[in-house]
Amino acid sequence: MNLTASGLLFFAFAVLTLGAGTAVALVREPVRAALVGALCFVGVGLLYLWLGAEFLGFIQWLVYVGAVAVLIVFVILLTRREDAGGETEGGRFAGLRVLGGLGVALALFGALAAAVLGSGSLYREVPEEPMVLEIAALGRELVAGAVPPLILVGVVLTVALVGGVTLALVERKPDA
Amino acid sequence: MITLQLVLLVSSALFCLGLAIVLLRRNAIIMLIGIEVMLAAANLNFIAFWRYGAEPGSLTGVVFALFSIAVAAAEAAVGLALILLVYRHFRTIDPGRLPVAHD
Amino acid sequence: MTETATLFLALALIPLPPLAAAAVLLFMPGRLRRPAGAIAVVAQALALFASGTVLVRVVAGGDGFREVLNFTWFQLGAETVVPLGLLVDATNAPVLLMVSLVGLLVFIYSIAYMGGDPRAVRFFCFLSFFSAAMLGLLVANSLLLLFICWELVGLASYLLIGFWFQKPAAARAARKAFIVTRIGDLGLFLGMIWLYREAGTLLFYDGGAGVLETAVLGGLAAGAAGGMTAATAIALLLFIGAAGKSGQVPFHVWLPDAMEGPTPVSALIHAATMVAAGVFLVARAYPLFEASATALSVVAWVGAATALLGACIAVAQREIKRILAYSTVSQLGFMMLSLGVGGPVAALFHLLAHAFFKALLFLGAGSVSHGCGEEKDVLRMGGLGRRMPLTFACYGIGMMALAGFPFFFSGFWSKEAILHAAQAWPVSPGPFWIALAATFLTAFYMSRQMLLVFFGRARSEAAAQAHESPRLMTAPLVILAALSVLPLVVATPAWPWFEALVRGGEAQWALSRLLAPEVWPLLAGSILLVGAGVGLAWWIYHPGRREAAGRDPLEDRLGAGHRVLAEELYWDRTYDFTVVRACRWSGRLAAALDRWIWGGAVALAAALARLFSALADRLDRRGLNHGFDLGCAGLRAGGIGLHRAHRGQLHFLLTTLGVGAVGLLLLLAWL
Amino acid sequence: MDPLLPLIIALPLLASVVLALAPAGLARRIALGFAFAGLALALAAVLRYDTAVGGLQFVFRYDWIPALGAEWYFGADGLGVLLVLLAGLLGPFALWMTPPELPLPRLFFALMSLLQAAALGVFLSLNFVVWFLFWELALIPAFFLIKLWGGDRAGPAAYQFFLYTMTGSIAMLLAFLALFRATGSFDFIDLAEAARAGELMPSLAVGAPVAAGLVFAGVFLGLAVKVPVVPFHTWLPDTYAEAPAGVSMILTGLLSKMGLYGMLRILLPLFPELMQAWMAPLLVLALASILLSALAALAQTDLKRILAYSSINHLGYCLLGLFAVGAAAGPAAGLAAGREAALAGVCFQMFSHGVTAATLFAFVAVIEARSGGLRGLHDFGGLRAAAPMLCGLMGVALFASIGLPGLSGFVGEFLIFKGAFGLVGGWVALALPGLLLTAGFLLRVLLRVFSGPLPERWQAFPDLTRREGLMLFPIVGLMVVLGCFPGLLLRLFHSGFALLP
Repeated sequence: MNLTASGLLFFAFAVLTLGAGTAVALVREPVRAALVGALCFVGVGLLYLWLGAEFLGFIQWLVYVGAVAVLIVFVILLTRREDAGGETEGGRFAGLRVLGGLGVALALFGALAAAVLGSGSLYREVPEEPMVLEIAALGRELVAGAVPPLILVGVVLTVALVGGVTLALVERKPDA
Repeated sequence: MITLQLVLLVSSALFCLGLAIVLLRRNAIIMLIGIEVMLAAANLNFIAFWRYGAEPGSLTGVVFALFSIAVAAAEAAVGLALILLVYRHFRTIDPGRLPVAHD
Repeated sequence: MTETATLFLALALIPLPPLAAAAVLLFMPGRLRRPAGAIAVVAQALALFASGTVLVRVVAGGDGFREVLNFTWFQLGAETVVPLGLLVDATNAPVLLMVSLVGLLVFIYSIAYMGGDPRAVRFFCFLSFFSAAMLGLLVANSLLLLFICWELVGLASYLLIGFWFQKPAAARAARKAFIVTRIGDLGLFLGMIWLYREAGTLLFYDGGAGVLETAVLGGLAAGAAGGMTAATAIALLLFIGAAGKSGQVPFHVWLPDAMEGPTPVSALIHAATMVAAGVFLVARAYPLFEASATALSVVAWVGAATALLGACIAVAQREIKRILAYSTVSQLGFMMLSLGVGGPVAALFHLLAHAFFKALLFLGAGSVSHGCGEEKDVLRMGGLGRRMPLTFACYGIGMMALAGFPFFFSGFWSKEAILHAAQAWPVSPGPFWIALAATFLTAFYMSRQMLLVFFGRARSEAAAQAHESPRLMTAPLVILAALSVLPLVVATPAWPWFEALVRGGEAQWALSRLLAPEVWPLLAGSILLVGAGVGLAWWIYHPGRREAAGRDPLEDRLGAGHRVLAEELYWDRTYDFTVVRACRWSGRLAAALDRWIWGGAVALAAALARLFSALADRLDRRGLNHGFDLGCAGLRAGGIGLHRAHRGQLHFLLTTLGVGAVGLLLLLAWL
Repeated sequence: MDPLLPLIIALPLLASVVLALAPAGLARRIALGFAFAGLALALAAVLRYDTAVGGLQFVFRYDWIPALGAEWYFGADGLGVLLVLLAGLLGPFALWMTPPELPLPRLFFALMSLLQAAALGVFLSLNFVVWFLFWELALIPAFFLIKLWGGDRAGPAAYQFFLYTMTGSIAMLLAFLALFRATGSFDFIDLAEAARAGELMPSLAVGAPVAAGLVFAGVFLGLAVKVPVVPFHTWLPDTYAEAPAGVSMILTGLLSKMGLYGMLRILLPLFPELMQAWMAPLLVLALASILLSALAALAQTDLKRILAYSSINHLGYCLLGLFAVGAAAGPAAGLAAGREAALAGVCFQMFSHGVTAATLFAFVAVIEARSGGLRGLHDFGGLRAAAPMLCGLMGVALFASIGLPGLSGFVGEFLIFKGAFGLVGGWVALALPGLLLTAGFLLRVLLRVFSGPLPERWQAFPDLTRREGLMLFPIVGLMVVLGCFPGLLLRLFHSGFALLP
């Protein structure tokens, strides 16, 4: 296994992504967790870039880092309170819970890894030609075969936006 | 060289990481981040299979990922709005403390 | 335009104007009372004119003149076409003229009589509707069309009897009339569908294929079913219908009660026209009846019984209109009797003559009670002859015509013809003697009424202050009085023009026929009988007598018998005790059946189902589930413990989910 | 493939979806709009139906579950078109007469539309699976309509209605499964063909000789409960009395026709031998339906219950005609005229009764709305003085119900009696007293409610409003028109009946 520059780059991106993800699980302060979460999304975007899907990578950054992460930070700030902001990590079985969670996650990873590694058909080299995602082709693909889903996604997004705003704007009852 | 297996291992790891976030954290917002991480891992799978696929000319994987991102964004928006609402009502965003979570 | 076409145009014009008038009046605002009356009268006058044209045409047509016009009402499939038809012949043309003429006079009378009623528009609407239906009945060339109009005149009668619906008695009388005649109608209905099955058509005349034509009649008379021919069965069923409408025993009970309606209604519908529809039906379907001697005998005997019973009951009545109503019943009996004994022409002529003088008597009675403040009891009247001279004179003419005063009144000659036919009946002399008795009683009760109402002293305050009625009311009386006299010229044995018209043949003028040995003894005998009846009435009710008001001298002379007659032979009460009560009880029985038997079965099924489920439930709980429950309790305890351990249930659930996913994955890999 | 019939069925289905989403304030108007559109479609079907050709028209077929023999198979012959017209007419009528203040209007109107769609589906489907689907679909909205908007005792009535009809349906379903096992077809037309060729009975009787009888009994039970035939009728008075007015109108106008339609479409063509063999008991049931219900109506004092029994009574005449036709099934040519007349009479009577009975229920609803819920026979009197138009129009409807010539009721009764008398003679004569009793109990209504002195408390009884008149006048006018010109409807049967032997 000889590492090329591109291979090194992949490992770097993967480590960045996974590391940031681990940080999210461990950092106690929600704002920081959100920020490392954003970093994790940046890493995913880099992986997309590395795989040749530049357009998707940029979309990933725009949507996740630009919009979702900012939204999350806002919400965290909006819900911050002395008595409620912190997590209730205590309890009699807190350790058990953490162990359980970790155990499940690791077990799942083990199972997935076993499945991935056990399947010979997945042992594929990357094609020689660097693949470039043509945005024009993507556009054609979208308007040629996927118009109804596209419209639906548009509708879903709009409805979600309107719904989100409506939910967030619900007036507080005067007596509440 | 980087094989498909390797990419898939990374995405599996990312998925399990997302799961771990959801399972370990007790803050609904962070749990939401975990969910997004899991979705990103799934998207990574799509892209990987597209990249290493037999028919790179077909853009199905990319298109799917695109839609997935869009839906995930919508989900995040609604989810966050709900969290905000829940917070206003119960003054907490710990799912374990919500009265509805008990019987 | 051919002559036939003109004729049918005229024929169509007979029922249509009143129908159109009824339709217009239906939507007319209630305040336009005067225009409403005018519209109805004009429409009726048009019908009269058309009837006159048709009669002229029939008379000119001569022997056995008959024109038919058939058309399809509707059709279904290839097999069934339901035709209707119109018909003119000598049987219906004179009746058409009579109905439209009496109708017109009654309409004019009504303008004065009902002018003050707030619902006068509605009244004229119903009246016009009746007229249209009655005229339609007369021109029908199809038993089906006849039946349709038959029911419609029934409806008109129902509406008009119950016109003052606020009066419970009127509303009840209307219902009674409808139900009782409907019993007869069902007979007619069954006869009709039976005839339809046998003959395949309901047209009376259809170029040789109609039910009254020889080809079909032969078939009807030949086939026997259940001991009688189809002709007998059908004729008897039709006669049930006729008896219902014409108030024959035992269906006569509705007719006296029908006098609860306004007087013009009684005059037009329940004396002159509709009640004669039954007689007309039998006359119309006479060839069918002739095909069955049995049916004719039944008609004769029922007619005779009705003539006598009606006359008997009339003797003891006190209400002026009720006396006339029973008199109508009796006279309708005469007509039926005549039909039964083979004198359809006499019956038809009596129908016409009776229509005029009975309408006159009813309108006169209306004028009398109008004059003395709606008093109806003849025993509380008296001496009205001086105060209402015109009414008195007209009423007198009507009375003499009805009672059969000799020579100058139509009633005398028509009754004479009936008696003559009855005498000649070969089957039995019974109806003849009964008819004679009824003749005597008729003279008696009419004289009684006359004496009580117009002679002697006034026996009540209202009678003492009576006044003559307005001219619009008396004018029709005068015309009708003239009509009660005039028709006699066409139907005396000396010049049997009417018979020739209906039967065919040429009428010869021969005064000598009056003195023929088979005619004059009967003439003399019946004159004597009428004289005896009048004399008896004079003896009992002579004007000079001094009884207390409201007391009938006959009561003392007849004793218990009078009571039975005054109570109308307890006919109504018998029906109340039998038929009505039976209906009510079977209704209750059916409701109880519903509730307890059928409903009970359902309830039983439900109860059984519930019982089974309870048993199964108990078995489950006590038997099967006990062990299982123990296990479950353990599980639940464990679950509760686990639940306590995980205050954040969501995470617990998620973790479990993850475990499950791992498990599934491993399972997949292992497989 | 003609899309007309699926469109006719889909329209009310669409209406119920739209209504579920529409603002409550607009629900009535939207429902009425859809109902009038349905009426227009029904009229289009009537006008487009080619009477010269006759038979099944507008046929639409589309495979659904081939393995089960299920197929979206619609088609209409004269009878189907007639019933579509009836449904089209009663839809807007029932909605129009529903009182304006109503709880949960959206749900109400959506359920009404669903009921309408179910009835239409039953009238037009030619495949048992689809037919049965609609048949059962009708139950659900009816149940909720009765239970949620009914009178004080609506709950038990609704359950009774549901369980009763469900029992019948199950019997019918089992019978049809047996039929399917024997023949492999759920197609009414195919089955009728097989029956005509004389193959159905032998294939049914393979397992056991009684099997055919059991199948027949099962189908009959399912249909008889719906009509209903005495003694399977006890659910009906309670249900009709408790249901809200508009629902009663649809129940009596459309749902009862579903049973009769099933008898015409299934019993007669599929089981001619059994109809003939069982003629006596069937005719006894028809006579019982006519006479017992009329007698029971005499003993009622609640207007709605009287009308409910009257409904059984009038459908009894249809049964009489139907069973008479069944009794005379066979090749004898001489009976053709009688059969034709009786069948046309049954169809006409179905239509006429649908309109008349629904109108009478509408009038009772009008009276009830004015009297604050009173509808006892003895609660009123002399209403003609206060509300002449109301009483006049209701009187016309009552006389149409009595079967007075010139109104629609007469034609059907005449044709039924005429046809049936030619087929089974004496039985028909036994039914005649029913006509008298019908007049008896309906005139009792006229006497007690409309005649006599007007009580003090009803002095201000309001007459028909313009809105009510706008709907009731044309409907009552229709009774007169049909009574005078029955050919307007009967022309649909010029070419005979498609499915009948």
